[in-house]
Amino acid sequence: MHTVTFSEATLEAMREEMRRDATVFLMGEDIAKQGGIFGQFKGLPEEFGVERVRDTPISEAALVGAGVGAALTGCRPVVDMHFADFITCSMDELVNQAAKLRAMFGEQCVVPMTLRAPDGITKSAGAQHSQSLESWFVHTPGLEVVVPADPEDAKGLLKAAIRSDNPTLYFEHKALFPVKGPVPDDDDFVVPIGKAKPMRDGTDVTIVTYGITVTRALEAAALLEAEGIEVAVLNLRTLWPLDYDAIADAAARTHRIVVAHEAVRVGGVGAEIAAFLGEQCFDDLDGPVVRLGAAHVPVPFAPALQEAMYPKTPAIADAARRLARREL
Amino acid sequence: MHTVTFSEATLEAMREEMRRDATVFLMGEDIAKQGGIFGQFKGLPEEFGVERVRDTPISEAALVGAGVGAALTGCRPVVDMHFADFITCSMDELVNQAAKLRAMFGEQCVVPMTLRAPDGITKSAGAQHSQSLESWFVHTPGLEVVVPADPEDAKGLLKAAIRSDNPTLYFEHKALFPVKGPVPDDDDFVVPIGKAKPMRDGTDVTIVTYGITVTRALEAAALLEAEGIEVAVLNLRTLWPLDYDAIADAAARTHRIVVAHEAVRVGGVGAEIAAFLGEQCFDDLDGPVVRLGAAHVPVPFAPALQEAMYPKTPAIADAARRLARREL
Amino acid sequence: MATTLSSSAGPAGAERGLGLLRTMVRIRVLEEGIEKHFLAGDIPGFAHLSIGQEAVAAGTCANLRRDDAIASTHRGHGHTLAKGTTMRAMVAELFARTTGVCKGKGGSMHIADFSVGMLGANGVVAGGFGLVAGAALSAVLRKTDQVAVCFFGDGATNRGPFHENLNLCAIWNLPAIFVLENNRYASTTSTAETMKITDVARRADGYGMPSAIVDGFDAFAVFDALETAVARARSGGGPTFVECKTYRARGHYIGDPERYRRKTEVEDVMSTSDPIVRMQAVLSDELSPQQFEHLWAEARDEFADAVAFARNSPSPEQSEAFFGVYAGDRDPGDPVHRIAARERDALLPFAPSVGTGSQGSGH
Amino acid sequence: MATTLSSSAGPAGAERGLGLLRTMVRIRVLEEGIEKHFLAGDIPGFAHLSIGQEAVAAGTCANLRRDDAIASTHRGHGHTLAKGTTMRAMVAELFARTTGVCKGKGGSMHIADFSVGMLGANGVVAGGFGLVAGAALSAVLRKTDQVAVCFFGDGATNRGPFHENLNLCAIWNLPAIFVLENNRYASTTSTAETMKITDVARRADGYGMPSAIVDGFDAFAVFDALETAVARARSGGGPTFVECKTYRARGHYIGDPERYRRKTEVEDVMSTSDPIVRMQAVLSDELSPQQFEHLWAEARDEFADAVAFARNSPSPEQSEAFFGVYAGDRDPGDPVHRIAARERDALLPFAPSVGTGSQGSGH
Ligand SMILES: Cc1ncc(C[n+]2csc(CCOP(=O)(O)OP(=O)(O)O)c2C)c(N)n1
Ligand SMILES: Cc1ncc(C[n+]2csc(CCOP(=O)(O)OP(=O)(O)O)c2C)c(N)n1
Ligand SMILES: [Mg+2]
Ligand SMILES: [Mg+2]
Repeated sequence: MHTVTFSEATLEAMREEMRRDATVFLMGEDIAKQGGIFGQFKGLPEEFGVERVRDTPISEAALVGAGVGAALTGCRPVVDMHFADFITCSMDELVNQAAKLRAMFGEQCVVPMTLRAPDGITKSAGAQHSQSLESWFVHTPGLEVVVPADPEDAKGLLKAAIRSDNPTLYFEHKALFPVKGPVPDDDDFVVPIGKAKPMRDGTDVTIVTYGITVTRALEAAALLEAEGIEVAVLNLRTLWPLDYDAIADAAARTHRIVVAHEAVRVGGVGAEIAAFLGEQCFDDLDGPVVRLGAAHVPVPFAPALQEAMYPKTPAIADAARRLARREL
Repeated sequence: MHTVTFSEATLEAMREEMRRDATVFLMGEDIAKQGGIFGQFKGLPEEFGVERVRDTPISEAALVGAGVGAALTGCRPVVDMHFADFITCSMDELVNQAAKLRAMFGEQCVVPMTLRAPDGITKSAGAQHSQSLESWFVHTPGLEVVVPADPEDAKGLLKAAIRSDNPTLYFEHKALFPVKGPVPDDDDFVVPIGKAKPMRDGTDVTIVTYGITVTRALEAAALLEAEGIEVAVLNLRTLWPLDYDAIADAAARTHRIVVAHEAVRVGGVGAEIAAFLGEQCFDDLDGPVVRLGAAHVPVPFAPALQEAMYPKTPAIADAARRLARREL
Repeated sequence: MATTLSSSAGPAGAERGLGLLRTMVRIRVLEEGIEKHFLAGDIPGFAHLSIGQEAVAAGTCANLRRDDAIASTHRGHGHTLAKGTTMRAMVAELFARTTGVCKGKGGSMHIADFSVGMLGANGVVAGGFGLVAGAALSAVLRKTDQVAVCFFGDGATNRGPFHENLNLCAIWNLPAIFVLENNRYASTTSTAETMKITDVARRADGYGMPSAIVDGFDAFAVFDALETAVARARSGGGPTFVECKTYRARGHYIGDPERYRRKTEVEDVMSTSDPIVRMQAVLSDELSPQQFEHLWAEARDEFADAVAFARNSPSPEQSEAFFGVYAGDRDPGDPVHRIAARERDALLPFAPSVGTGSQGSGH
Repeated sequence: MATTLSSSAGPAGAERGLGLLRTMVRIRVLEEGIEKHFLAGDIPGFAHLSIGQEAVAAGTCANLRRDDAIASTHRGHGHTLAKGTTMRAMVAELFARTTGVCKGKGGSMHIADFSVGMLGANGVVAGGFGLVAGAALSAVLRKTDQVAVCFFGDGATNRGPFHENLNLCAIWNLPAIFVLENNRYASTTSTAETMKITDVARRADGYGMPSAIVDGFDAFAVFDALETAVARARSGGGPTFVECKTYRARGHYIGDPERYRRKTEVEDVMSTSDPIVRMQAVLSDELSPQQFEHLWAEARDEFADAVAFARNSPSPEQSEAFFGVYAGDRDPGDPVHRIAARERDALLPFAPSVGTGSQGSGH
């Protein structure tokens, strides 16, 4: 194990995979010259050259489209979306091409493309630079969706995404980049796509979550431990294919579930999880599945407003506490 | 009341609203010269002229973008997306502009734009012409989403969408266009956005659904009636704002709920409904909320495959039957 | 872009002409057959014919190697056949059979054949630009001398991806070739309504990309323009834009009422410009009427054989609907397989049995 | 596009010059102030300065009526001020106060002022093209003689919406004007890397749209080009493309390390081209140094007043976060209000109290 920031963990993943496989390349806007907005590309052009680490024009549709074309013809492109919000500018390429080609073409091809998409709410970036859009893509057959919660996930999931033969969306929360944590030393360490990770055990409630909200859930669990409430935290890591077995297992063990994320609550991934629990684990549940997510509003600019409209540690702790105390 | 096809009902709505309000106009690809793929624009250019019924280049991003611009400056544009699948080509304009501008700009403006989007599975149109994408937009704050189930809905919801000061997505199932049904004669008949419509009562189970699946649910209910099972059917009509009260009411009355739609089941609108029920109506539920939706695959071309991967009357009837018989 | 010596000259030219003619005749026979079988209900979905435009497919693909890539459009039968896909694999696909090149999952609008570098027809207008830019980029990164060709219509040139990808190919000097089939219409809408310019090739100037405008009814002219463009791309000289002036002699889709143009317009164009008639005229000194007839007969036999093959092929098992999406989904150990199997188990019991006949109709 | 008589000539020209200079000075003072307050932590979010580019905003907006529309970019302070928004309303917005023109919900990247036809800065590069096409279409449909102007950068011209909307405006002959601020960079990336052409105006040819290329440091030159373009648009003559050659004298955002260019490059350009210095030189026969100084002092006072106004204004109530999205959401009878109120009730009890200071930093 060694300790690195989330940003460095992604860099390690890129470096190792680019060394390992000459068909891996990276393209995006403003990634080469200053190392990326979050330092997440530092040193890559120096090591791999500007042929394999490409600054591009502002042409998101072309980047993803060309990513698909390169993936169809023997390369493993990693396309940086700059901000996840701009996936909207290449939605057709992602949804109608990347996701569908293998199925439509009768399995003649694979589309081993990775899309890196810095997302989430931070620093009053405003409505057009703060979204968490993963739910759309869980609903889109043909795509894989992964969301790292810490440096270990960041490295292991990025490597897994690059090695995957499926088009994979990798959502990395902007506020996580400077966060430090341990990462295994093994060059072949990958986090398997499709498997959730229990972050802590507990008998009273499980908080099912992913991405930056894992940290908030762990904080909430620590708060409640002081109150004598034992809270388990499940880090989903992958949103598609979703680890339904691990979720069902949590229901079987704690019978009470909170699902939390920073994305909009309505229609969020939490809805899929809660719906699954209500359908497949009905008899295991001793109380309602409580969903927490951002309010159904574009993220406001003013810091006071921004901080009011999505769930952080206190809201998560409150839900878990009330569920544990049978107040819900 | 008079009887018209779904397609004619939309035509009546367009005609009445265009006569009533000179700022209403329509644009889209190939709408004027042949009356639209489903005859849904027939006669409009003749009555309102090609200034207000505009054939456009194949430029979806510009159409929606210009729709937003026109809506911001005093018009009520109706933009036809040709096939709902091509919303992906104007996703940024819809999600990052139309949906957000009012909120970001501190309520200085309204965006009274209607997007018409023929959607759904029919006639082996294949993966890129068969999607039902409404779930994405329920998850997108700032948009309204309506889905007519029959000619009455078609007319009343389209008029409501055009009159609404919010950007509204109007999903019209391609297979519904030729379907006939009664429509009120009143020129000012509108279906209120945000209110569901009970289509039939029943005491054993409620099928909560919308769009073309309402017909399938009604067929299922008729089948089960013969078996002595009383099935209520709730037609949501609007998906955002969702009529949570009507859904809660159904749970309070029948305690057993099936949610069905043609969109992909995973992460579909059914997940939101089931999650809501599990959270807010936990004590009212006597059994799991059963969700039906399309399989998590791009819609295949071969008729035999296409017909296998989404729920029609038999699957819906089976779920309701088993729920009513306490087999679930 | 001028070619000094036309490829139509001399005996080599005659042989080339024969090859081009054979391809055009095969496309014509295939598409007339598709039309017939579509109307008879054998072919589900949508189908768009390229009758009148065969010279573009033939003249272009005659310059390509099997390992070069093409991306096509909703109107892709000609490109696919010209690139080397067999009629059997195509017709079986259109008939939605397991022996189809996409196992019946694609159909006319999504036909693809990776064994010959055909990256797919595309149901999204302008969907091919990105695929070609990427295939060309991939060729550079993998250090091969492959080239990638994008076929597209005039209508597609009004979409954003046209702009973004042509610029990308230009600045990166990629081995991509953009072959515009300007057939005067996008569905019901004429180019005069959708652009102020008459030569779309002018748009290439805005990317600093060289361009050529050719008579798209003349397979030799297309061949020559592509020969230059392919040579440039293969030798590292970057992309080229080739505008082929052509005409769609059939409706936009099979069943199109064609109210946007007069019948006589079609007759006028085809009476003087039919690319097959023109090529036969050019070759009439070298080939006898019997030889021409032989070409047609061969093509008709090939088509009849393909139809028989398709008819004798099975429709896919309905359980196939749930697999073949993710790379791992046939592997019982893969998480995505388990999810797919559960979906199959939930829906398959209710699947209506569907005959092999068509549910199709025009769109 | 040539203007026969420069608008800089004669006494009328001097008065015009003074007006343009005043606007440019106000923009400069505003942006230098924003820079200071951003670094001091008073302004959250991102902020992008247009220092060096003031002549474009000034020369363009001097031709516009209050009821004409503009759409701006992430670099929109100059456009907004030049179109008529008060410094108070702008600074209060940047400080995230209720008295801001967007009630503190927009900030620098999403500032808008519908009372003066300013349809918004935009956090999406190329987000303005559609808005302007639509505003221009709306003017035609509502039978007014309003025009709509789109400001955008060189980087934005590589995005699809540029292509689609310019073509749309051209074919429909809409009263739209496209004002390109070619400042040589898109963030870290120079135009030489993202396009093969040096004059982006060539792209306008591909839409059959007339264009002009002007010295974007010369407010008179911009004014003249826009005068012609606005007259054309207002009289039904259709759209015009105006490329202003200019330069961004600051980093892409406040805090940009600017490793992609040398400090001396900026100094070189600004030492000869600063649009304010140049205008002062042009006007030096007509105006005394004291008169120039007076302009600056006035602008500084205006800015100081705006900062005081902003500081004395309240931050929004946190419950405001849940409303103002849908037209009906403040109406207790509206379905969407009830949903919003429930969300407020669920989340507001846990909202951390946040000071009025900045959480901001460069991006
Ligand atoms: C993005 C998108 N918009 C609209 C359509 C519907 N559509 C299919 S083909 C077509 C016309 C295409 O015209 P052109 O590019 O000239 O090709 P042609 O049909 O003439 O071969 C249209 C509008 C589509 N398939 N994709
Ligand atoms: C669609 C989109 N892609 C990327 C970005 C990130 N971004 C913000 S400004 C910018 C550069 C814009 O360059 P240009 O259009 O030349 O305007 P300038 O900054 O020079 O004024 C980029 C890449 C964005 N905001 N939107
Ligand atoms: Mg065409
Ligand atoms: Mg720039």
